[in-house]
Amino acid sequence: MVGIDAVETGTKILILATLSGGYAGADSVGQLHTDYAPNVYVLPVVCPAMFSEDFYLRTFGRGIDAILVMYSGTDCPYKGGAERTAEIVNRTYPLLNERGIDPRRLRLTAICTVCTKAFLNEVKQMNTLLQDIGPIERELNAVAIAAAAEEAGHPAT
Amino acid sequence: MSNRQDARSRGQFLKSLREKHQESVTRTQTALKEQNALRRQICTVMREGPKTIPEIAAGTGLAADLVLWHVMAMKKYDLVVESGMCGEYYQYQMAEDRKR
Amino acid sequence: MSDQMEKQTETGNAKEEVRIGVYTCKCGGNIGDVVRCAEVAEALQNAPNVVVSRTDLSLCSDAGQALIEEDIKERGVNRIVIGACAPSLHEKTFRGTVARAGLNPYLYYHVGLREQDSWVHHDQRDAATEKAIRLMATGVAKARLLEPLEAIQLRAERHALVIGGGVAGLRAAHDIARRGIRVTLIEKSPFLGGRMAQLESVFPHGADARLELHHLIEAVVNHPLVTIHTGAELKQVSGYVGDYQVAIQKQPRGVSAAFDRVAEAIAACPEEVDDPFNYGLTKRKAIYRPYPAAYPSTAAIDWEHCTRCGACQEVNGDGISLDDTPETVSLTVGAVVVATGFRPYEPPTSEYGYGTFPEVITLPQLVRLLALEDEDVDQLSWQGRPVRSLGLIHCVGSRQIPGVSEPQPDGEVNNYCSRVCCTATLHVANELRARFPDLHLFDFYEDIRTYGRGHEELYTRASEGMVRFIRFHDDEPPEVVTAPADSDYRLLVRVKDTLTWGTDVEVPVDLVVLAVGMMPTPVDDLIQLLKIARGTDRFLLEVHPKLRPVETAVPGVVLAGTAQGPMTIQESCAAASAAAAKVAVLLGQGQVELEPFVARVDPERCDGSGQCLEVCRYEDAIHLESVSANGHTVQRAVVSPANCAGCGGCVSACPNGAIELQGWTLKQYEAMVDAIAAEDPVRMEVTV
Amino acid sequence: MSNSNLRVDALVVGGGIAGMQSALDLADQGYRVALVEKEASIGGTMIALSKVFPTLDCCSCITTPKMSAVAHHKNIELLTYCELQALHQNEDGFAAEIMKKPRYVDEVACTGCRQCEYACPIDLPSVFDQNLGAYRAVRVPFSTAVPQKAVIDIDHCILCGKCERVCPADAIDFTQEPQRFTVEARTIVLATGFQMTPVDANADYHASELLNVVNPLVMERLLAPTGPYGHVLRPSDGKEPDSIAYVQCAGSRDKTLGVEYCSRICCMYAIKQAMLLSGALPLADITIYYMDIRTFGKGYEQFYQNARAMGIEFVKGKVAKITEGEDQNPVVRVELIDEGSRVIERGHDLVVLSLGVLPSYDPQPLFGVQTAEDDGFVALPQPNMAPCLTSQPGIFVTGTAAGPMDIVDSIVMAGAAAAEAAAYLEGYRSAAGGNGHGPTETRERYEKELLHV
Repeated sequence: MVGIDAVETGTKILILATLSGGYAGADSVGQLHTDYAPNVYVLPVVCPAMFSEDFYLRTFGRGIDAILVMYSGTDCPYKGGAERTAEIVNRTYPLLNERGIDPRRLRLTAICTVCTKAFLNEVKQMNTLLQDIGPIERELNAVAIAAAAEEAGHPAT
Repeated sequence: MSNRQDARSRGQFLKSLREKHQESVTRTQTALKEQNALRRQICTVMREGPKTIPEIAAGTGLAADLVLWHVMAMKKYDLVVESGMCGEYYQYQMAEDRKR
Repeated sequence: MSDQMEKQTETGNAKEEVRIGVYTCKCGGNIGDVVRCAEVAEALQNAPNVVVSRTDLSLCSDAGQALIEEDIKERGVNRIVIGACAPSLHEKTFRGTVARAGLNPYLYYHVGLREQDSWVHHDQRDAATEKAIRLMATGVAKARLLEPLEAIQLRAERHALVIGGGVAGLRAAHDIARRGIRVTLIEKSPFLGGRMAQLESVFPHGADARLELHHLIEAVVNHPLVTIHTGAELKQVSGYVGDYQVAIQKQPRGVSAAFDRVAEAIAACPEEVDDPFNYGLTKRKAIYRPYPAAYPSTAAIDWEHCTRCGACQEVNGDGISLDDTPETVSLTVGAVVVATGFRPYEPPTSEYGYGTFPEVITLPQLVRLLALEDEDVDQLSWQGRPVRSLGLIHCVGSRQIPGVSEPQPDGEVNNYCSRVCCTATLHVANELRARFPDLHLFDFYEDIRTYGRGHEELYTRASEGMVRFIRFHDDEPPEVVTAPADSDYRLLVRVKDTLTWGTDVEVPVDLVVLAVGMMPTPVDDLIQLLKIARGTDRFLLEVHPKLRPVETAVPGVVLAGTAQGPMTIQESCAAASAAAAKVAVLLGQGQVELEPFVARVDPERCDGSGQCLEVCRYEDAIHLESVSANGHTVQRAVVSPANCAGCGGCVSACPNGAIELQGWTLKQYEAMVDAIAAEDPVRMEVTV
Repeated sequence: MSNSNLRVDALVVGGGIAGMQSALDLADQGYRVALVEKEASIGGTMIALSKVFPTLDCCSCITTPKMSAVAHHKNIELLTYCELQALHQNEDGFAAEIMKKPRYVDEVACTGCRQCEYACPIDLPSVFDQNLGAYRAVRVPFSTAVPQKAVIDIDHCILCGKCERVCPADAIDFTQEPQRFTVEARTIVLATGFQMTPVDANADYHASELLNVVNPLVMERLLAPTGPYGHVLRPSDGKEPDSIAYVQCAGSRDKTLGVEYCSRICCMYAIKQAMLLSGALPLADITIYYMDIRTFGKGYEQFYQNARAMGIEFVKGKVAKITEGEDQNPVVRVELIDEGSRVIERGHDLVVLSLGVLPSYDPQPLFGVQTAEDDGFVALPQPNMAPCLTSQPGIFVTGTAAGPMDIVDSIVMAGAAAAEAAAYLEGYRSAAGGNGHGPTETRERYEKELLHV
């Protein structure tokens, strides 16, 4: 099972999940009593458009191995929220590359309130990837990246 | 009113109340005596060590369902504790024995 | 009794000290059977600022809540972290608890330990316990940074919009209006009544369907607080609970109320189309009235099929207009009731021979057929041929099996029970028996689900009335095939009858009737407009079947009737009245409360660059104001809380970090991420 | 108690889930509500359940917040341990004569600490725990009771005074007498609930003699986290059962029992218990003997299919008889419907009879509300279009008083009853404003509505 392997590698996946989408979707998975790997931490967000590029950089810098942004996609209840989230995440990828972080560690995906299969699939895929590429420590010196993020200021271009 | 007077009038009141409810009080007192007798038997067997319900029933000669009820009653009010399992049965022992 | 651990806290310090109470709920075993809650409570006890950390069997119970209240009052706890079921279920409950104890209700954070931990890591108690500690630590990290907030009070428009003019919509409209709240009811078709108008009698007692419906329609249309728009659809929605601005598009009716030569106009119309009222059994014209007593009584033009040839106008040109354009009605409403109803399942071609053999029809079609048939006739006929033997097949389009049944366009099958079809089928079977004594009736079923009051009697009556019941297994459904050439009958129903040792049975029939299930009326537009959600069964989704059974996750949008799932007429009416009660709760007092989770600008850090305005898509939510600072006039962003949707898009746009989303600040997120990332989430260094 | 005379808008009779929800839905609209409950705590049958279908939420998590909300609502006057003794109709609505039974405990002073309960020497079979466990002659009714106050069972008290001596709040008060007062209300919601078919209704099942043939509420308590044994054990000897069977329609769809109707909830509670059992006892075999599986509600069919996939055995068969085999194991004699009524006998460790739903209260004498001749539940003059109306204008019915229904349907119907009662009250309110109809006219309008909506 992916679950047990993931715990062994000691990796952590942060899920930023919208209250109207991914967070409710994660609750639906719970209501179905379907097990998944316990290295997953879901934080509720109103809309991930509030996070800028350097938030993601800093989060990786803190030692989080992967971030899944589970937004509401076309079901986003906020005008322009989904588009803006996608723009910011897309702008973050080259910044990750620059810093030697595998950009696959950051993933944006639309999860609806009952997208239980999709949720489980995302978790599983990310854990498979992490087994492949290992913890983020291998890729960066956490202090350096935090400093770089500060230096780069905002918005990074 | 002093505490003593208070206590005395309360005592008198309880007495009159006891007279009023004489029938149910007597009935319950009799039941309590029976209950205490049963509990003595059950506890005597349980003091030997952790026991399952059928073991206590065999030791006391009481019906297993009756033993179960009394053991669960004592368990609810912390007089008896569960201590492991033996086959398909849980074992129970006196809480004070457990502490020792 | 709760396990309790308390620790000594330093005294002194005049400035408000953050004193956090941490509560890990066992949820009656739902959490406690997997997560070792006492261990979690003990671990959190050691976190900075935590004054008390407890675990309880059921924190949401009165005693559990009293525990929290007491800690606030007696121990000076001023931040609360609760780990329990999903916040969607009990966040409001505990906010009430906190407020009752005299603490600002927003100084509380809820961690979902059940749906996101114990229920998804059953077999990994150690990992689940460790995860619970970490999740609770994120709560504590956030709690340290919580600030008191005030809910936003807004005037609520005492006016509700009801979408759908079927029995549920009408019932909801009636109850809201009787409660003294204005109602606008919109119906997509030109006539009220919905699916109920297509019924003749209502099971189980056989009440006259249209008579009962018309009493309700009369009560609704005559109520002074109700406005009705037929041919109307919702096109635009903006705003929030208490103050939704809606735009309704009304199709022209084409026929004026004064027009009194309807019959002639209908006769003159050359366009014949399948009559949806009779499920295609008959034809009607492009100018029509579905049935004589339809409301409104004025005929309407079916624009989809009208060629604008003008033949109807030649009867009397004054009453008919073929070139009116749609009209838009704009209004402000405080709440929306979605009562968009169901449509019968349409079997794909060849399911049980449907669409292949003309002798296979659906139950709704049979109901119309019986209505059209002369009452005195004692022999049922279909397409001019006598029906001597009739087979009824249950669960068509219901209780489908993935991988076996043909999926809907979304790839899912209808794995639900449609609830009404068993009783509806037996109700019709009994009517067939009464009207056509010689008709042979065969009923092919998996389970007979006559669950309601008076329903089982219909089953008993059908059994006693010589309806032959033949039970099949879901993995071996009946087959409908052409009868051999030498047979007197058109079709055969082939099935293994499990009631007789699985004997292969071939039943010759003249007509097969498919008891089709319910599917929701397609309302994709509405789902988009209102931002409401669908369940996996495609019906509209309630927040929780017991806690908030008629409410959607969108404040002020409630559900009524079969838009939410299969229901009988009785159940639709009850659900509609319950929806009306929720509307009355929201709007009855003329005021609603909004969550204070809106953007806030720190004027010290704002440099007036206006980048927040560029990303904000909400009208008047944020604007620049001129203020004087140090003798200069400068621009500063200002948020209008009532118009701010609270999405936080401006937060990431601000180059100075001058905007925060109240209740969900970036600092709080960073503290939470720290707790997740830290080696020891409890004793990690606190940077405030 | 200060409410010697209480004036409210609505009187809700019954503090189970339906009554609580109706009270909340009215109180949230701003109406004053009195909720009268005969037991010492609200919560009804629901609060004794383990988990609830189809979400498998812990039952207490759904019920206790509602109990708490009722107790704390500023518009609700909660009257527990009260019996309605007479009802009068007048120009202005109804006047209900209420008797509050003595708790022998000062409700204001009692903190629910249960020290009295621990001190009391009398152990009695706990009705809340279906007599499986014990409680004391003085007790807080159950762990999540609302109000969380002790009550003395005077019929089983020996007046030893131990409770009085240990009570830190000085709350024990043997001087209490029944109190009588009147509640005036303009409208009434009846939410008097149901009772289960007696476990021995079908004599062939021998449930009164066989200790291991139990009613489903026994299993609810065995499965509940606060249950009497702390585990699922059978009542004859505390054995962890290895084989458990359910007999469906044990109290319904049976002319000989006088219950011809389907009780609507039994299929789902049996499947739910079966699923919970397979979680609690992973090695146990669980069999459900049934005639038709009626999982008709939202999400219910999927629930049933999940149970099948989990390995719970569904046997289409009619249980004709239950006898006792070796080791007090019940033996069921089953006619297998799928096999041409072949008869088999199978032994199980424990058998649960899926009993049906019966009316528990006849509102005719006090309320003048008619009941149906065939099933005894409250008669519904407008069953399709206005299912909460009764034969009495101004009196509405909700929940299982109106027929068997599950919790989801009861809660929805409770909202509907609140809507009806609110509309009725508005008739008065607009009368006060001068442009509506008066009380008499309101009632007349409803009389008309009993015929036409």
